[in-house]
Amino acid sequence: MSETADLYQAIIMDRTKNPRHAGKPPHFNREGHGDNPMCGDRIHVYVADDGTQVHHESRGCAIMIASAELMADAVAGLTADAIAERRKAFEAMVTTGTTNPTLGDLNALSGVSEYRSRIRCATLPWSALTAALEGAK
Amino acid sequence: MSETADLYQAIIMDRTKNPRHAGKPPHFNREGHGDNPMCGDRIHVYVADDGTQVHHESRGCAIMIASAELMADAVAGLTADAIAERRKAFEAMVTTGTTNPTLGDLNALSGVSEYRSRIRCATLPWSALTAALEGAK
Amino acid sequence: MSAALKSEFLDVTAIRKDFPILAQTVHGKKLVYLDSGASAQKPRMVIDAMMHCMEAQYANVHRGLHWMSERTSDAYEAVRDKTAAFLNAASREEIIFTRNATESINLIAHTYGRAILKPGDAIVISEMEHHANIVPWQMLRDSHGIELRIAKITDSGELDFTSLEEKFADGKVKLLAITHMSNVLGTYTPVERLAAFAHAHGAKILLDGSQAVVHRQVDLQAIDADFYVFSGHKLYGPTGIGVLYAKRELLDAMPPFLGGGDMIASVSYERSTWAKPPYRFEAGTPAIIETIGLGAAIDYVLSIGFPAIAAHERALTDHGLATLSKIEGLRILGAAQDRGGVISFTMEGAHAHDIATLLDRQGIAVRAGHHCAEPLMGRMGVTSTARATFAMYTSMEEIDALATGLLRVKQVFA
Amino acid sequence: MSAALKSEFLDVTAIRKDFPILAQTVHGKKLVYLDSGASAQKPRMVIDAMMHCMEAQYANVHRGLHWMSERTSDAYEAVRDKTAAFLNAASREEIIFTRNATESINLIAHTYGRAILKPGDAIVISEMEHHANIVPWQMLRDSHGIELRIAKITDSGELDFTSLEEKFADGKVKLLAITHMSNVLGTYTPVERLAAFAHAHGAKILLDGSQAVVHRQVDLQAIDADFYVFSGHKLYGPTGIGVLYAKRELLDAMPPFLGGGDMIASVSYERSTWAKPPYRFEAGTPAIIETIGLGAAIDYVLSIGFPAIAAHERALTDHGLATLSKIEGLRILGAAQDRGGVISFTMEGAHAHDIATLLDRQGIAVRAGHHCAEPLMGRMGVTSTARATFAMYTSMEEIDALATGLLRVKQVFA
Ligand SMILES: Cc1ncc(COP(=O)(O)O)c(C=O)c1O
Ligand SMILES: Cc1ncc(COP(=O)(O)O)c(C=O)c1O
Repeated sequence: MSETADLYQAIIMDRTKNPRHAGKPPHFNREGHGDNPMCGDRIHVYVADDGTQVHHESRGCAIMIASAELMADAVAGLTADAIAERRKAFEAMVTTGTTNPTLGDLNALSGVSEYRSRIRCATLPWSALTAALEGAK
Repeated sequence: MSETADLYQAIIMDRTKNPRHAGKPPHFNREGHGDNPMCGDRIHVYVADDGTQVHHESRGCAIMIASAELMADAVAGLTADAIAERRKAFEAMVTTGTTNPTLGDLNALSGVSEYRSRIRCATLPWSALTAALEGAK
Repeated sequence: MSAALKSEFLDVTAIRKDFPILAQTVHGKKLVYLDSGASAQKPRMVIDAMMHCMEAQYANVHRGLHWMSERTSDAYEAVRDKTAAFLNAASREEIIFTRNATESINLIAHTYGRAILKPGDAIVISEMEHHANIVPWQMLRDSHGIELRIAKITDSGELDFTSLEEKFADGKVKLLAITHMSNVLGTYTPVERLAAFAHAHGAKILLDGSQAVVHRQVDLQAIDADFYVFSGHKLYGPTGIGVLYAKRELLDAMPPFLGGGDMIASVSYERSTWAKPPYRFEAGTPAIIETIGLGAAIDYVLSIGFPAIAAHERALTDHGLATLSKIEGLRILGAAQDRGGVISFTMEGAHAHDIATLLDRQGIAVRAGHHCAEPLMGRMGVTSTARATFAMYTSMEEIDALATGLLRVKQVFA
Repeated sequence: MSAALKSEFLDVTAIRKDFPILAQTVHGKKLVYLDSGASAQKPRMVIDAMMHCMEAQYANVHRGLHWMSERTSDAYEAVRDKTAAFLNAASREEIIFTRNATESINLIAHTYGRAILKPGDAIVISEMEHHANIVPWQMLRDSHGIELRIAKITDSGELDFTSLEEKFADGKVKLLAITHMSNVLGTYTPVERLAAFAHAHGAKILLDGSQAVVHRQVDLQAIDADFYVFSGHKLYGPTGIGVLYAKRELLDAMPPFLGGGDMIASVSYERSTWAKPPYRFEAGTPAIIETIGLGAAIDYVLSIGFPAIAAHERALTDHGLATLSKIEGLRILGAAQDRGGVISFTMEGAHAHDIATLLDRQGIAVRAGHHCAEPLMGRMGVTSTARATFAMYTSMEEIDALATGLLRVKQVFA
């Protein structure tokens, strides 16, 4: 089904079906929430501060879940500043569709740029993560 | 100015400029009011019962004033029932544009049928007269 | 591909030619537009009527004495007659033009709701309402002390009359506000019975006809509806125009909604007086061009005829339900006895968003989300669904295309 | 006939070709449309944009994930950007789409008026307001205990600043709601000065831009306006679409107006939460096709350019005032220093209705009546007037035709 290859790449389907960071972890320092009122999707993000480990509880589409998974991979061990920077680069990439070598696997989501209303699915985990990092401990 | 002859016939212009029934009479038994909110025009009709003599105080266009004048001519001495009938015939005539021999001079107003928003100008005096006749003495 | 474009009831090929947009392609595929329940496409006749208005016969209405204004007023008011006849209202004065069904319901909540209903009165809605028939009543509840009660639906998506009777038991209910056809489940409600029920309990009935009016003949006098609302854009007409029907005696008692030109009898700083219905409820310059477009849409629908439209859509729905229910892992919401061409579904392992995007890639437009009926999603145990909706121009082939498309989605998510 | 179709500022002949309706005849005479102040005619570009939407790119907005819906949402939202730029608003979120200026003002009265203003607060309007800027405040006064004060105008039709200061003296005034250009007198109000005045007195300012926005560049940040409203149909756009601008901080604090789809963040029976501005104020399916038409109208106006439009209309107005004031027995209302192309007049012995009808017979469309400004009629000592209004497509010849037509009216009524 070639017409979907651009968006639903193997890595996205794999991480949606076999998430590695899903579920509430036994131990965490911060948490944050994201909602998409258009469809009722939601994500709750848990952050363990020591070396930034991210977990998520998600109810949403493949794009959102894969994005949460790839985000968790991508921010592991980063500082808050580095995460903020990565988020900016990620949002630019999914909006423009231009992949960015520094983003690694996250580039698998570049196809959403063609689906304006799906961009929000891809960025929702990052909003929730930001909420977690900005919220009180 | 031939293009106006149909509506502004000589009799209309004459009765507008030289009304015979204008002003509050010294003696009357009933009165009634008519308003056209679209333009702020208004007419107040006074009826002396004995033989139905109609006077009017009008603030309005040539069509309304001429219509009030011709109405006063046309209903002089008639019973309330006869007036109601005449009103019906008049309204049919100004709506359809088909003159009606029984209406005499009132037929001069048949041209308003072509100006839908002016029909109200021609019928307003009749509404005020009806209000007067239907109101309490 | 099955049955092709022929239908026993309609010449679908000919009808499709009347809708220019149906010839478009999307992602290089033929457009298969199965989102008419959100908004229908427009036939040439509607487009032409609006163009003609703008090119040859336009001016503001009601306030002008000149030819263009009088003719435009005539054309505008003729649509009021046409709409009254279309719904079999008792009189043209019972038809008020609004922006859409949403504004129509809000108008009732603001006027009838605030001036006639009293704090302590109750309003009943059902579990299968669109947000447009929930939120205005919540706002009235919160500002005006009205109680809002929710009548349950059954698992098959029909109104639960036992629950309805319970809600009415204490005699406080003054208004039943309920959909005539669910935009998620396709359920038609038994409106004659509901009107009789409400009236027997001393309540008025408001019907949200947004979906129903598109698919079957509505006879408001036979139903004995007190209020009825719909949007032009779902009835193959333009956006920006909606309809509110209310019985004359109700309108007469209702204060105005918005203030401004055209809705007044006279204005002075101390006190203004209001025009009679329907004008009392149409403040400012109305949607003239769109009203004329709505008139053309009604003409178009009537030229095809509801018997044919309803029969064709019945066949489409039967075919759709049969075909889709064969797809393993696909769950169709609702199974009302009396249902129309709305099929909402979920698919095991695939989120509605992903279904919609993958179908779109194949040129197939379906909707995904909560369909402005969040509480109903909760009731049905889902958070969102994909939804295909049918119109008079929908063909059997398009339903087969949907089924094929869904099998491909299944492959991706297998 | 004078100056002909040439203008120093505009190619009127070319512009007229863009407006198909201007080629029409009325009663066998060339249409001379001098009623643009009530509603303007539509250029080809606007008609084409609406047609294109209906023929090639249409679906409901915001709620769809499919191609047609996304593209239509993009086109709809692009008009928000365009409108924000057109008015020089600080951000696109400050632009709310309504049906017309009337609804925009009512929206403010219902939300800002009921939720932010307190009983005992006062609102000031002027003696030259349209009913749309009177009646909503009367309704608010009567339902919410707000005081309504009327600032006087001078005999020449300008705002009387002494009166305005008096009205503000006790510090109770929280809102000044005033026209940016009178639809009867043609007067422009000094909006920068008024905004500074209102702000210095702790009040907000709402400007009714229905007339002004058509004729000159409006820079809302330079004016420092709090609220600004106008209608698409006077700006060469379609009916059914209006604009409300409000500063972001005000919108953020305002509760919603109408409830329904699109304006919510989440809905549950107990409690719903609202979307952020501008969506909080746009309930239900918006006027999609009309918004796209408005976008084309803005493009069209900008393609001609306000410097040229304003200069051309200035010349028309000068010529109109000079020509008409030569007619004996004709009285022109208002003589503001800063005035635009609106000339209201009375004629000795001839009622405004009769003037309009007699002119119509000659193909000339003017308006007659109180122009939805009954209190202003009283202030000027008249009950109704005839009114000619000019647009970018108005030619000098048409003004001469009006003068000739009026001389004929005079003959009839001599
Ligand atoms: C100054 C002014 N304000 C408000 C309005 C109301 O505009 P609309 O009828 O489009 O709401 C008009 C036009 O009629 C106007 O000229
Ligand atoms: C059942 C129902 N009610 C109300 C509405 C609201 O219609 P609109 O958005 O045109 O106001 C819709 C459509 O969205 C609907 O399907």
